[in-house]
Amino acid sequence: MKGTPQHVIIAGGGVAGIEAAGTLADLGYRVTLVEKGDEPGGHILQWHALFPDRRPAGEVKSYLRKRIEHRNINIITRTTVEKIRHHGGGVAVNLSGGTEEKADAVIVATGFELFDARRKEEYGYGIYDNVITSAELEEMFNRNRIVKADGTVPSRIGLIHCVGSRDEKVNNNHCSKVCCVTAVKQAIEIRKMLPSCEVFCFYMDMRMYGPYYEELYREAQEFHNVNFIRGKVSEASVNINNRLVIKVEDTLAGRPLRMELDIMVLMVGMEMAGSGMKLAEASGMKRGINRFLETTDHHYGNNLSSIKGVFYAGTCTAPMNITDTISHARAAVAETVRYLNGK
Amino acid sequence: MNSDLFVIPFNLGLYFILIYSVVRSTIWFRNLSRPDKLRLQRGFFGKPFMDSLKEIFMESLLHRKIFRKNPVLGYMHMSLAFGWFLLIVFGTIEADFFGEKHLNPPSHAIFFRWFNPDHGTEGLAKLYGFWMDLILAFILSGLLLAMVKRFIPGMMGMKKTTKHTWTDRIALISLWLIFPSRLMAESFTCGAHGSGSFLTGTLGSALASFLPAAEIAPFFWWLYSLSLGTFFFLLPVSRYFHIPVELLLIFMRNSGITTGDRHSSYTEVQTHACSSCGVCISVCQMSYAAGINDIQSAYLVKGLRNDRDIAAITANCLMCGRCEEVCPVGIELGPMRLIERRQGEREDRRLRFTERYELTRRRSTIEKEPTQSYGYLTREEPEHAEVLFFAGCMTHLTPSVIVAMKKIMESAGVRYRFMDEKGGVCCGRPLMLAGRDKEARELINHNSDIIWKSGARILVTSCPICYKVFRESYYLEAQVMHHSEFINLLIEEGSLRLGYLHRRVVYHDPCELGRGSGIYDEPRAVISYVAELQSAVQEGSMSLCCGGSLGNLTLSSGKRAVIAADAARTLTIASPDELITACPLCKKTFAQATETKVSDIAELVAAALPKQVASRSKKRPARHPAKASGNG
Amino acid sequence: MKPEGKKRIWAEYQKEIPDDHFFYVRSCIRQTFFAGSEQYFLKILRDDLGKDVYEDPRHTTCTGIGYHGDVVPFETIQAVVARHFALATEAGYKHIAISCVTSFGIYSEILETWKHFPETLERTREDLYKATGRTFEVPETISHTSDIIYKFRDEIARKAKYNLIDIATGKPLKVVEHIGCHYSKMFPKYGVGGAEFPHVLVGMIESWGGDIIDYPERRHCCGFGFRQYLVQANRGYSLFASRKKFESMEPYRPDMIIANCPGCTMFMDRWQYTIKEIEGITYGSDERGIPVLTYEEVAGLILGYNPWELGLQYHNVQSLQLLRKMGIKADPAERFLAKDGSRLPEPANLING
Amino acid sequence: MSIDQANKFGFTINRSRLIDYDASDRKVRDYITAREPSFRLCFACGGCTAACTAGHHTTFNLRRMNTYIRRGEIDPLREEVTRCMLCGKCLLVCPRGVNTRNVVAVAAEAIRKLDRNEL
Repeated sequence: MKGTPQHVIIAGGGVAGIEAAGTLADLGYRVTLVEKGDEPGGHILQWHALFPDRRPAGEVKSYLRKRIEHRNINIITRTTVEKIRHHGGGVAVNLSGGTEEKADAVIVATGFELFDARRKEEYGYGIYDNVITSAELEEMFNRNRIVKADGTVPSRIGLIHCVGSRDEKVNNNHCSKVCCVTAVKQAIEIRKMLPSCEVFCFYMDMRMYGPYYEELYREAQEFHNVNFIRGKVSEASVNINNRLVIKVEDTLAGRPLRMELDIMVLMVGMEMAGSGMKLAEASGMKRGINRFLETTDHHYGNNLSSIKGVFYAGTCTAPMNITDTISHARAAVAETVRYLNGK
Repeated sequence: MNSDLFVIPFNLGLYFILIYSVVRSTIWFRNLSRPDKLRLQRGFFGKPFMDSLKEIFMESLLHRKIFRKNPVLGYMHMSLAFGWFLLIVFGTIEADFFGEKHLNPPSHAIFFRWFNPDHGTEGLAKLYGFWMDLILAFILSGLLLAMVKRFIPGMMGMKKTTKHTWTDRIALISLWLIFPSRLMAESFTCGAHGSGSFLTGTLGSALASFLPAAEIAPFFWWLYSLSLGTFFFLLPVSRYFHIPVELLLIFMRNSGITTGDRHSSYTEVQTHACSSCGVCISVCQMSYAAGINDIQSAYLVKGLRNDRDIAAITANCLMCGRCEEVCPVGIELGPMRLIERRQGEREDRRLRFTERYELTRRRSTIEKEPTQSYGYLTREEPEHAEVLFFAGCMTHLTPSVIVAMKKIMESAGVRYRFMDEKGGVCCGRPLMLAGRDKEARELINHNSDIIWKSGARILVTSCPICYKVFRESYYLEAQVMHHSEFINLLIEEGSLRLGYLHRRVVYHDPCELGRGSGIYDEPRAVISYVAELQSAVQEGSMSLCCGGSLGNLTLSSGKRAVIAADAARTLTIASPDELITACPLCKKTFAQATETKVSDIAELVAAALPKQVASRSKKRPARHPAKASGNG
Repeated sequence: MKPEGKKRIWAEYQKEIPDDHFFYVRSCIRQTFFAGSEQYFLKILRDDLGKDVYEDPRHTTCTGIGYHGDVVPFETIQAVVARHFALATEAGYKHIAISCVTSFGIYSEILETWKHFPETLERTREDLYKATGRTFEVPETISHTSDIIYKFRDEIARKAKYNLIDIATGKPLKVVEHIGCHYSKMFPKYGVGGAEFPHVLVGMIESWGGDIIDYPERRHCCGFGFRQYLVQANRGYSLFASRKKFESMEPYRPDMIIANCPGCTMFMDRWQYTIKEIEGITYGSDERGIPVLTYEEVAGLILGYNPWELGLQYHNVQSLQLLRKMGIKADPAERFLAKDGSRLPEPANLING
Repeated sequence: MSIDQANKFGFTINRSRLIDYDASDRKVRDYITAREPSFRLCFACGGCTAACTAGHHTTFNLRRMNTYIRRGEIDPLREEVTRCMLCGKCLLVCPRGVNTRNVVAVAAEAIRKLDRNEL
């Protein structure tokens, strides 16, 4: 590269955005990373430990932090990219707050949002005291304290898979991929913290698709005595002791099952982020029927948008885990560089 | 003579053990079943008695079997047993011949030197004294070895020895003290009197040279008598009780008594005849391959003897039969274990009378005890067949074996019916191995019905597990053959034209076929006919178990894999092209444990068939292999 | 329980309930079994609230029982309902007030069908015209009669002579609310508060001073189910479903059940007797049964109408304790008096009679 | 309930098909898990049931039986467990290395003890 380095704007400072920024900066490009939150990091900031090996999330967090400590990277926080449009030979973006930024290319990494569990009304999230989400359980791990709303220690916890995923009733037919293994990871962590607490996973299919995920599942059964019941929980209510009562079909027994729980954890799935949706709307980026950004080809063009100079990285295109997100971000950089070199 | 009082412990012990033995034997005899009583009575006046004497001499005294297996161990046992025997026999002769009177109480023979301190300084007596010292030296050399074995088991080629109870320990100490104390007692007495031969005389004079021998001697005579007395008293409650009981066992066995399928006097005699030698532990694959060291037959027998809860021990055994093969006492360890596996047999027996009464009363209120029940099976009307082929449950998981058998039988023009082609009913052997004979009987009846109705002359099975139970527990007109036997028959008859495969193979004897049913030669004959058969490190009656055995109820898949890997390693040590077995279970187990190709004998033979099988078999008229079945 | 969570859901499921001018369509079984409920619904609306409710004697059954019993095809039931709409159109009414939850479900289903498949609406217009020569306008709103009482619950509360309060202790009565399945489970947006946490009866109970019981089997069907009940051999299912609910609510010691569906009221009341006969179990405190009331009856009680005029005595489970608790003076001896003062035969097998 | 009462209405109250986890008893499960820890490893693939010799003739279903054990549903288990022939074919199929044959054997033992009030 000669002269002034080319400039790439990255919309979204989560795992994908950070990895793309770091890689581009290493390659000598000037990067502007636009993050809507107070600091870059994304969802992982709330996480305590990561599957499949239950390593502390802090290890990956510090990797990501170091990744953007680079003089080529300019970070703008508390800002969103509102619109991307062509400008001369390059692109220009409108930022919230009314400013405009010009660049040679844009990588969209607006990521995902967790499904709003209140939309599954029958589970009573936001109504019953002890219905929480997987993200809230993770916060409990962070505080090293798993307790019911009244401060007492639970003796039975149920983890409900596929909340907001694979569910036409909430307009999500897609699988969020990571919830199954997250549930198994969290189940083990609960069992380790509270050995006398029974843990049940209610699943439709166990989608242990990644390396060492199936091993984790086996470990949960073999060494942690985590129980697995195949069936989607239909509804929850509370009984006179303020214990949750759930109904599910034990599909392996072919019979309905009722069980009391102290805490019900909803394994909330991934949805296209609202900010990303607005950006797509404003900029004319296509979205698939799953509402994630549609790439030009899901086999060999899965970082490419139909707009010249705009590339996609990470979970704005589909649910994925951290490993895949990082790979996807690096691939987005490769596509971007190829485009910039051809300019 | 006041100082003669020291004989009292010995006398008490001796009379105690004699009376005890008589009483115990009487009880055992009374508890025998009527047929067994008759067997024993007949045996007492016939050849079995002579056979038993011979066996007692060869095994209980000379320990021939152990000697063959392990000469040092054999010498140790022989020196102690045979040496002591000689000491008693020649001691008694010495006392009767050289003593004051010609019929003496046993104590006079045992303590001869005390009563005759000056004896044996010249002539025949001197020569005899030399002989007696030689016997004592013989025993002491064995004792030395025993001590070495006790503290350094590895030196004797022994891997493990069973753990001792405290009575065992005291008995052991008293046993160990007997001969050294006799040596010291005789030496001091000889030293004081200037008598004794090369051992007692030499040691005696040496000791007397600096010690007051006459004063010290009584102390050792007391010790000698006390250790004998203690040993006799502890004998019934220690592991050494096996010494007298073994004599009884030999006699019972030679009279034709067998273990059968329930607890009896005979199982009790066998229980007490076990010397806890630990040979069964050394050969156990569960021990040396899988590191499980608390379930071996020695522990089973010990648990039975001490009336412990042995449910876990009972279930956790491959039932391969290797221990029974090497048991120097000849205890029927397999059947003994099976008896213990029968539901509730043992747990009820352990209860006190009042508890048992209470239990029976409570249980009588339970309407239905859950037992296996196969009322759902429907009667079948099979077509007539000369030869009936029963693949067996496991063989259905190795379809290549079925295909091979079909090819072989078609090639030989055998008219057969495939009894369980669409899935059959289990033969019943696995249930028996789980201790559920009553339920097994239901399945046996079901299958027997089909076999009888088919009118088959030969029943061929591919599964050694089925084979064993067909032969032993089915009442059939048809001759039962394992497919290796059947293929051998077809080859001998000339109905099978086979080529020669230029492969070096090793053969693994399946437990149920080899040790279980005695079929060693036929498979080898078949294999040698089509390929080069290497010999295995451990084969025939000492062949290894693949680890997959249905005999074990509780062994984990991980441990099974370890045993399989170890066995496969041993079998393939000479790098054969192929590991051949004759059991679908062995095949599947080994297939996971070795890189070497694992095949069933039928597959090997099928590979040696000429290519155009189908067309030839059609042209040939059907043969009747049943004609040739007389030679089976 | 977080009340704000429920309020959020209730806010999401608000439907338009008109203020006045209702075309009333009645229920087959409510007018038969709980005649007082229907009568007092009209009376309260007209006399206490001053509303205009139009009844047309030519109005018929909606044939919902036949429809759910698989004997009336969907085309037919659309035509029957269209005829009701025609009557309303002819009378100049645009808001339908439906007394029956089954009918309400059918009206909802038909309106949704017409909305998504306009050709079915055209076909129905044609069918109706060919059969009767009538034409109709699709009504602007449909309301279940409980929706209407819900709308005016606070006005009723302001006029209340009694409250859902135990006058002896001053504590609210513990009330189980039961919503008919077809009220909102099929189309949550047609019900006040949706399907999971319906507000329609809860709102009334809260306004009138009672305490709601949210018990585990709250959502469960009463067991009516046409095919279950109509075939005698299937009634065991029906009975089983009711018992499941009773067992689930029993630990809360409820003072009464309020239902908004004629069938539910009927079955939750009658099955208590049947269960008593078959299993010897009587629910409720002191084994006096749990009174099952219609919301119209409860509104009538609140407004001070005579319980025997409301028809409370025609329930299998009698409400004497409940009335005492609320402080309503009603002479049990007058329960079965005819208008001329003569004694009517007393029903057998009353619970807590 | 007497026959008279059943006749009175022409119907009775249906029996519940519900597995009420809090009302059932998992002593049998605990007994089995303690003696055959590999039982935990079952992930209900049904390989055992597909291979089952007895299952060829009757409704015996080891996969479902495992579920009953886990849920504490003893009545159906009591029936199921009697149908197995203990042939051990399932052992060779199980992808998780569950000692399936022993699960049945121990389950039968546990039920016998349960019925005798000895569990």
